[in-house]
Amino acid sequence: MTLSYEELCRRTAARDRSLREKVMSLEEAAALVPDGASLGIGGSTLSRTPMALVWALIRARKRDLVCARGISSSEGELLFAAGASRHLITSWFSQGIVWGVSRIMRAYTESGRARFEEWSHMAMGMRFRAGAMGVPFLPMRSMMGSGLAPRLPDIREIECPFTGDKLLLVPALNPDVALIHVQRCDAYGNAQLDGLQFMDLDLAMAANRVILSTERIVSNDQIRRMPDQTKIPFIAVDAVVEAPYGAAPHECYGVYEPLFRHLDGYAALLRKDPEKGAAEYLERYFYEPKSWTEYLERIGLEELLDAARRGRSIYDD
Amino acid sequence: MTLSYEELCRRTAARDRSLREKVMSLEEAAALVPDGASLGIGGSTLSRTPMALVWALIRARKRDLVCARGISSSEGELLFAAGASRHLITSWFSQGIVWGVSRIMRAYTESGRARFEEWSHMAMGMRFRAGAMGVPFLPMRSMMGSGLAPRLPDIREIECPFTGDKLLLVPALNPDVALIHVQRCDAYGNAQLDGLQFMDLDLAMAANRVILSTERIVSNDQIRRMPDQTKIPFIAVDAVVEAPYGAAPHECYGVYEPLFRHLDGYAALLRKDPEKGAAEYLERYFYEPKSWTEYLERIGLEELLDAARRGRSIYDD
Amino acid sequence: MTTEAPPYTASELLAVASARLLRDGETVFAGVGIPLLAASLAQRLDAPGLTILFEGGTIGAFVVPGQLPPSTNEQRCTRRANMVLSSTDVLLLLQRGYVDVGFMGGAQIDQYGNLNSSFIGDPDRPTTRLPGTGGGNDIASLSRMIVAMKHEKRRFVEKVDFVTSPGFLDGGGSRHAAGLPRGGMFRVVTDLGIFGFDDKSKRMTLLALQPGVDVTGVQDNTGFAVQVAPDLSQAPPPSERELAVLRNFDPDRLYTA
Amino acid sequence: MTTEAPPYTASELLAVASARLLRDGETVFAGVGIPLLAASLAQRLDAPGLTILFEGGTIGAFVVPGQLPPSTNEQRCTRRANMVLSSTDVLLLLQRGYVDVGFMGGAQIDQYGNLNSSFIGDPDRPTTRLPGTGGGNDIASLSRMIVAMKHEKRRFVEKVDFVTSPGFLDGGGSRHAAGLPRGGMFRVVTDLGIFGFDDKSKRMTLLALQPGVDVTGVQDNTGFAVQVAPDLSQAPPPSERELAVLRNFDPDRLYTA
Repeated sequence: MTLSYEELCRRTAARDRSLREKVMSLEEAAALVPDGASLGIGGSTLSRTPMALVWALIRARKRDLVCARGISSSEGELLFAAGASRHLITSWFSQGIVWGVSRIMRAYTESGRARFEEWSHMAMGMRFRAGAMGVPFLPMRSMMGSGLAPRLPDIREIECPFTGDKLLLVPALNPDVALIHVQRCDAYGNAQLDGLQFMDLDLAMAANRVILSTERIVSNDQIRRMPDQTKIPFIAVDAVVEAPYGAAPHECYGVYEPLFRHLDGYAALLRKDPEKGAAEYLERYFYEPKSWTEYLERIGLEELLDAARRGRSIYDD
Repeated sequence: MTLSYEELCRRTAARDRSLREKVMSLEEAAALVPDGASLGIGGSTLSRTPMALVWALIRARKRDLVCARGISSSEGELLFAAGASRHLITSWFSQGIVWGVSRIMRAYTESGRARFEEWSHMAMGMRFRAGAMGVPFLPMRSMMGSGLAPRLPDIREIECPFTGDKLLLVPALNPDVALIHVQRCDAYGNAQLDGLQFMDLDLAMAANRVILSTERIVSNDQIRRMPDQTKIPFIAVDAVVEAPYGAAPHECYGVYEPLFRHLDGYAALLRKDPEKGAAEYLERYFYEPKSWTEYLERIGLEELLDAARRGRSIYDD
Repeated sequence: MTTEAPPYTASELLAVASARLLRDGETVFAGVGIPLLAASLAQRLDAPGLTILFEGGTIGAFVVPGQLPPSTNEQRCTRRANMVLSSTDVLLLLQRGYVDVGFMGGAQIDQYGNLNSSFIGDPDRPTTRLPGTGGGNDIASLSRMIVAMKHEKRRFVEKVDFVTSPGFLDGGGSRHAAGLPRGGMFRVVTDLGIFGFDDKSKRMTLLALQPGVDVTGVQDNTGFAVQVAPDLSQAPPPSERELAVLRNFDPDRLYTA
Repeated sequence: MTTEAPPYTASELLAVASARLLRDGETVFAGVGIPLLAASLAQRLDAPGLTILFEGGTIGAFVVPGQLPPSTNEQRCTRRANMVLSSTDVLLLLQRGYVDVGFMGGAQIDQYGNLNSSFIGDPDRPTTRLPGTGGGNDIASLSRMIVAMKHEKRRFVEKVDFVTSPGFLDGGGSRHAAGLPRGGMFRVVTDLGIFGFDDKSKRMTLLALQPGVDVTGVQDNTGFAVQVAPDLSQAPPPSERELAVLRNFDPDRLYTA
């Protein structure tokens, strides 16, 4: 994913960064992602995962996506199981600690069918930040001495020219496309995020193309009443998709918490037989539904309402 | 200002970072700053300048302060004129473009009585950011080829080990003390800033001690209702001073705009005879007043009210 | 080693024993599971001013009893916290020197406190691929560490299959020489004992025995020769008060099954 | 050179002539003074979709007529903007390649478009210490530049006393060789003419004359031999509409005295 500086800037200059409407459907957004593209996936673990966009990519039968995310959960399992990706770059990968070690992750990595490229969480952050800053690397002080660094491509240990300290230089990560789910943005892509931001702001500026999914689209006037709440600028955004519950069954800060019962059911299904279970889940929730709304209907309104009640409670006294 | 990593961490570990009240007077806060200390000054040009803290330092007759700020205005002129500082590290230094080239800056620098160490604005930002990140340097792509880099201490041009690009490495700036003015914070130092942030968040994390002045102190409960609005964490703050109009005659975003008439008067006074004019201004506004409130009385209530009306208007429809 | 079943689970013992190691006013970077639970417990007991950081991006957290998060990346970690910031920036606090104690669990540990959460067996052909480091490597590289884990022979090995999070590496000065001048293992808390590390050799050393456990019991469950401190002590069992507060935090036994 | 006084000031001519160079949909990083004014003017005329960035930390600004900021660091720059961010991060947009045009004034410029805003005379013993670069060096190093300045012989010199903001340095490929592969001078707009730069030599070249000015008038006020483009053209004077909108922006002549 390392581009020359000239090529990185050429790609950015070639994008239409003007103040223009860019609202489209999940299917149209998925069409912007070619097979083999490198993807940066926003959110972390069970939070603000751009699930509706991942759902659309899997339904579009994408192949060979190289995916990068700070911490990866069930979206990563499904990208492997659906055959959409065979290479995930992340710091931690399983559905979540409470459900144990991912059997899908194990099945694909232990058999060599897919690759789990492991960097420390801070290293993932430094790589996105370097990409956002337009520099080829950033220095950091962890991962040295461990078994991680020697297994990684494109990493350098140096002696600091100022202090003589040993430092690790990690390379910029500039994904072809970033997928980010937000609470609200306008039709131009000005996004205002609440609560946990994870690495999404750096990811958005690092990527060569940004696709936003949003719980709701608001007016540009509303955005401009609080410009200091805008966290991703329209100049960096190429597509906006309105997808309510767009992170379900994961959470969206202040809007809904994780849909725990659904996640427990998913885990139980995969525990029996990871590959058959994942195939069954994909069929039922990803391939059969005619629309995102039907996907949500299959999850069930009761779950959605309960998750929303818990989600909004973060603001209760 | 470059410390070894071990020394930087030793100083941080030695600070009491616990959740404790740290409210004090301007005079008590000034006493935390020793002669010869390196200072990071928050805000930029005429915005959120920690004027009340600068006022307290000058009244306490501090000497040999080495001051760093992204862009410097009249606070820098007064630090020179009062003999509190003979070394300013910044990217631009004059009262403001509309008042022309600073005659005080010229008088002190051209006579060699004080030093104006010039870095690009982005380089100042990279230096504070490196300091905040706990790394000895950050790479950047400007200042090369110009006359600036050769005149600067501690700067390295390298060939990127990843790409072969020419890059400039700028050293971390970890000031002994940061002075930052905010709209509101709690008694522990959790600060919530509105509008323009400039380099204050990196400066706060880079410094070895942080002194906040604030328009008003709010409860910790209020801060914790919107934790994603907290921009400076209490663990980084060593002192909190409540100082209404604490940036006057400069602006505080959303609270008051610059006090233009006062600034015009100040400029006119210095235009006649920079040194005599500055001495006269310091006597009248810095040394004679018994309190910060008397300083504000001398500026005049009409100016204060007008500036507040204009300041709050940023939120009007 | 006694056989009578104690009135608490092994996880509860880990949580209580490690909570006692946290001091009021300290800043602790806590992982999910026992560490999150133990830090929250300490906050409600003798360390009300304990500053808890979470990897998802939280400073000064106060987890609500009965509302434990599934990881340290969900909104439950932030309710009524002092500050929410990016994951990258909260991890950078470790590097900047703001964190007193790093606190996490582990799958496999060796005599020098190196932790493995990546591969069981040959990393190129692992018998088990584990979930990986997360922020573990960053925390272990940049802070003084407390590790809480169940004590089993297969988990306490002479040399880990893979160093995911560095302890003292090969012991002696090897950690410092690797570019890690700060931090290192401080305590390992298990259901059998509490361990420190020898100042010189950096080998794991048994400091205290958990209730009803003797040195033989520890050695039998450890894959390397257990060093015993001359002043070996006996850890007091969890008190009623400690267990009551703990169970109030995790009524569904999410972390303390 | 004509002597009759035109119905506009030199500053107004600069603002109007440079505003015409900005295209709808472009992203422009504008300095305070004429650049801020000209960019705002273009936004109200033929480039409503012009994205204006300010150094203080503003993306997609819309300055309110009659409420010009004293610098690009005050709240007036942000009213109803699309985004407010840190100064460091807005400057990094230049480095990341997001900015089409950099737009600033200058105190002294040379035949290769190098700008000096630091020292008049010997930098170690300057006759005049100027305010310095601000973000000027960053903007000039990382974007395609438009410079608007008054045309005086002492300001248009063969070689600047000091290179604060790089143009093409010594011409030819010297800018690229110095580590600046991108950007460079595009246009210099003065009250006498509009200049471009020769593709090969990178020398300043007169492309168009301002109303009532001839080549001799330009040469008489320039400290180096003026290269004239073969297709030298005549810049149209400011229109009534342009001046009306401009004066509405700056009724107090803050920037256009």
